[in-house]
Amino acid sequence: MDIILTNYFETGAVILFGVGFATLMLHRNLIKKIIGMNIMDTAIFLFFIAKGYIKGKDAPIIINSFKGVDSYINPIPSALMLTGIVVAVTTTAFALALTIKLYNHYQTVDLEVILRMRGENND
Amino acid sequence: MNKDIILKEVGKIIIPLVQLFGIYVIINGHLSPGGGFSGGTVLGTSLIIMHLIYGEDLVRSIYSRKKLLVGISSSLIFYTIIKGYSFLSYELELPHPPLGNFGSILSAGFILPLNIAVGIVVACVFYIIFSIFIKDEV
Amino acid sequence: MNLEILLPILLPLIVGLAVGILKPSYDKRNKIIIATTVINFFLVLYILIFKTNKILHLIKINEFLDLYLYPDKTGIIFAILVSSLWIFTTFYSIDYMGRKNNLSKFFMFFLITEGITLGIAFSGNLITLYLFYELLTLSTFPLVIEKGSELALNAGKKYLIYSFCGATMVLFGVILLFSQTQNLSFIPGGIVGSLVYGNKDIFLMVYLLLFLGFGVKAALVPFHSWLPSAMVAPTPVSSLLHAVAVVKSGIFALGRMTYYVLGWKVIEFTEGNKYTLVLVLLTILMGSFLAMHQENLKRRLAYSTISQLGYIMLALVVFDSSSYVGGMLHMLFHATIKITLFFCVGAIMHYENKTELHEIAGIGKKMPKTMISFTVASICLIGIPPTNGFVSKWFLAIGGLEQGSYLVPIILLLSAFFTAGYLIPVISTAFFKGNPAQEVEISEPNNFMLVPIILLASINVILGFFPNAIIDTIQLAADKLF
Amino acid sequence: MINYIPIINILILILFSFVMMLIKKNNIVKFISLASNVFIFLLSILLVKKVLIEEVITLSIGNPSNLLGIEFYVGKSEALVGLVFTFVMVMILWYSKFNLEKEVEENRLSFFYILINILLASLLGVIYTNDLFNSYVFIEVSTLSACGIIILKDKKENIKATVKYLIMSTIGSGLVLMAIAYIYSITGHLNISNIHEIIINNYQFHRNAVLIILGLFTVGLGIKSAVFPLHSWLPDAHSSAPTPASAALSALVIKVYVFMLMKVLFRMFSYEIVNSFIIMDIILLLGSMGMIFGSIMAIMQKELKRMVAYSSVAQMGYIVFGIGLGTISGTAIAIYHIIGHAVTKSSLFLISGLFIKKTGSKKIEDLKGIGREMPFTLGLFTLGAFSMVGIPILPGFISKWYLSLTCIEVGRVPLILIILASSLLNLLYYFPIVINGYFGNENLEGKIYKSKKIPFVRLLPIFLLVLSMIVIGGMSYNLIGLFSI
Repeated sequence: MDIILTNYFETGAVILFGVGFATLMLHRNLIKKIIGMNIMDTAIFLFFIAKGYIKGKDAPIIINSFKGVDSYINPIPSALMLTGIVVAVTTTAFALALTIKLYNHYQTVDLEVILRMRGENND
Repeated sequence: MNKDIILKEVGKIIIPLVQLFGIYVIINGHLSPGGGFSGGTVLGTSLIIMHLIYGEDLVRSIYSRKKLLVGISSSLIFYTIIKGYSFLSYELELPHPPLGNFGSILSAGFILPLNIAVGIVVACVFYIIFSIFIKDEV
Repeated sequence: MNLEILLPILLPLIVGLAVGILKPSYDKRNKIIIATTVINFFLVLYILIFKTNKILHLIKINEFLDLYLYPDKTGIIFAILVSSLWIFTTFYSIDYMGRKNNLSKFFMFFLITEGITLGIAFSGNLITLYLFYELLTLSTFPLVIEKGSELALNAGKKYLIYSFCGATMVLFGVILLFSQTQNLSFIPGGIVGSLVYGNKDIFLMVYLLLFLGFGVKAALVPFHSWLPSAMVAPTPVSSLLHAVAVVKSGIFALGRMTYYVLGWKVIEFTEGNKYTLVLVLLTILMGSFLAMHQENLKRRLAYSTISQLGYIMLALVVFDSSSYVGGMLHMLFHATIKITLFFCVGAIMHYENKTELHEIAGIGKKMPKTMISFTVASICLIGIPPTNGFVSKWFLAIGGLEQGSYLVPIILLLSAFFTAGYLIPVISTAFFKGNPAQEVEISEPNNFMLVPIILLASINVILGFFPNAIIDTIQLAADKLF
Repeated sequence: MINYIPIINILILILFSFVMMLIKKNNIVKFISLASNVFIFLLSILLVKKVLIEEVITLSIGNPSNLLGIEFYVGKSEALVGLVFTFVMVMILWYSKFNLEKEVEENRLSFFYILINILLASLLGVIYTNDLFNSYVFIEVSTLSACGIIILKDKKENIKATVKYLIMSTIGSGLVLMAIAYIYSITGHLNISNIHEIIINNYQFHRNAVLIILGLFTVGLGIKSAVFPLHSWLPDAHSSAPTPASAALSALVIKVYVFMLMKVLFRMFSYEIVNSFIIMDIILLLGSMGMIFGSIMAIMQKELKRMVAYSSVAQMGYIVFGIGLGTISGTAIAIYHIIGHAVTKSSLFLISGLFIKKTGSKKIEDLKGIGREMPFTLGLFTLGAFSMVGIPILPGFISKWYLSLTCIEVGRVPLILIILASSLLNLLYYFPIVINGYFGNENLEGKIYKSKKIPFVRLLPIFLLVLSMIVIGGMSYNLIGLFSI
């Protein structure tokens, strides 16, 4: 039980991941799905960066002098998360563009209604 | 018409400042936090503000869609060539740009030009996405 | 490098494709086809004399997918049977099919099927046999649905589904076998030998799977219903395929499997033949019993084929040298007899377009020669002493007796009685029914059809009197096995 | 220099795609894309030759000394799979030179070629990399470019299919990223071989963490590679995309994620670690369900492209089945089936594209009697169908054969029934097309078709694909000997 208490970052991230995943899967509204997707991605970024954090060390920025290797936290996860953020942004932008196109065609953003409209012959 | 006079005046002062700050962030990306992505977003937002304040035609005259596209693809090509060169250079012992002394701007070998290229790309892409969403011709 | 073995398989394939693509004119095409089948017959004879027991590797992809041809004694006997009967059928079908337009596609597949059946005869291991076995289904399918009518298409689909289910069962058996023996080639006496003591039930499963798989093509009872429904095909197709090529290749594959892959000692050890014996006896009885009630002549002959195939399969289930000889003999004789019967029925259908039993009342006067050869052939089939049917049934009965089981001879006699039951009515309606007084002019089929019919009928009788030549060659092959 | 080919491949593809962005005229764009792909194909032939001599090429990008750089690990199977993928892509592009105008408007044509180049670059990236996060980035790039290609036709059903595909694959990649995060938290490395060394000796202490990682990876990559229960996006996406795109999608894109799953399962976690978890039985179950239900759903389809799409779900079942067996020979056959199926499925899709162009309708009923109009194309289709059904010498049969042999080896004999049953089911939906195409009189009369006869030069790419299928079938023994992860 104490594992959960000590690294509370990771538990927070996992809970957030669960929330994001649920919204993405369960909600019928496309916008809510995209929001859920973003929550999920941020949760993963939190989990990753929390892995890199070492208590009592400061950020890996050299202000004026290099204070030796062990005085900084592990920079790799935060560097990776840069790319992760970019990927999340692009996917969200693409999904939003799609929602707008769907809205123009179907006048609704509700995915179930759209999928059920398979019957009428689309051109 | 005159209701947005305040906006125009303030815009005249602020937009150059924002763009300057964006360029600053890109340039010493390898020294202080920031770099290509964040600097590019700052530049992109400055374009968006200009679009909002002065209307779409002014921005289109300076940064037409074609010019933006050419900007993106050329900086991307530049980026790929440099990156490819740096990947292969270790194997074939090609000359490396000087690493330069620590802390100065021209110091981190390839990283500076790469940052600039990335900055331009991100700025242009940001503006294009915004303009597409605004004009709804998705 | 003995490439000549490949010739009889390749020649019909190439000529068939040429006929199919170039679409030659009516008489040019006939000449080509007759020439190919005759040349093919001589090629097979050439192989019999020079090339027996020689190996020719086609493709060696990997240790299991190694296709090679190995014509041994039984293979060549089957090949001679196939190629000789193919000549007769070519003459017959040229006249029967007449001058319809798109026949080049029909004759293309007709020749290709001959090549593939010879491929089955010469294949050296189980995987080559399986390949040709699958190709046979694909090449006979267009022949079955030649008419193109809805009925033909359904019959074709049924035939396709049955054969592919059979082929899958065979594949399952072959995989299981390969996993045990790592070798699939045909060796007299079987390649399994001592392996069977370890895992008896796997080999039992292999034997049952292979038997049922090949049995589908050999019209074993549970899977026989595609044969009568395939009668919708034109007569040369149904006579050639369902009397000689398709079903006999099923039987031939079964023979290969029992005596050259598993070996009869292994099957006896796994008591597999107890279950299959029941199936075979059921086939014999069911086939002849159902044939009695068929109104349509061709369907009657189809059911008779099923029961006669049961006879031949008896040789593959009762492990005794004389029953093996009897089975092989019956395979040859049944082919010649059944093809004559089909030709006569075909002649009646073609010229009088009568197919039902009650329609052919009094036809004996109109087509005396055809009906006489029909009677001669049916006498051979029933097995009255001087004819060849009797010789093979005699060996089968002795084989059954030597195994000490009285069941086999009894079933043989009972089913001979049933055979008479469904053939005599045809002869009687043909000759004695109908008003005797009415004067009728004789309208025999032209000699393209008549010559093969009479020739085959006479062959049957001659074989009945002097069967020793064939018996000795088969005895030679049998001694190697037992 | 040669062992830098993987990076050069990817760089050239990306470079040319950006160059194509600048050019306006379409036929120059077409020429560039074809030229770049042919050049990549030649390079990968060189790579395969080099790899056959030396067992494995590992090259780290950036200075080789540090531990952090991304590493490319090109073994025999990666090189061969890369070669086949480039070959198939060259054929698809050659096909699309003629038949793409009808399906995609003029101004969007250059986008198609740009996206295809980026897609191929990311696919090759996923195959070659040995670094987890780098593979995640390539997976994302390939998903986005695939979505871009599907949306090109800009019709209603395309947008619907793309939305579905995008959402499903974001879920997938979210799970994959979470799995990478977990592995990083346990081992602190991102390089597959380093992780391997660490995981081997202390996976017993983190048993449930490893189980979570395996589960996340299987489900994440499973969604993206359309494994059976998670495949619902595939039929809409593949049937609505333009034909060359759907050929590329179903022949190449979904294979790459399964290949990644294999690398994760067998190279990162070794065989005995993975077999000690229940994940292998689940994968086996997924594979066999995919084989059966994929084919059943394909039988029920009315439209040609949807049917071929469902049949690729069934074939994915075979590959996943191969993985689920959990032995070295099982993975070797899975890779062989990836190659065999890539070639067969792309030729089938391209041919169905020709059929649809010829008859003007997507329905299968309208294909009756097409044999008279296009006998040669239907002949190629029949060959493809034969390989799917499993006529000997063709790759379909060989992978079925070896799969069942491994089943016996592993001691799961009843599974062979599933393999054979699914190949029978394949028969039920491929052969009616062939039969109604060639035979049946009432099918053949009164058939008037719109477009004129197709010149043979247009069929050359498909002909070469079918030819290579037979070659792959022929050389199967030494091919399977080479594959191993």
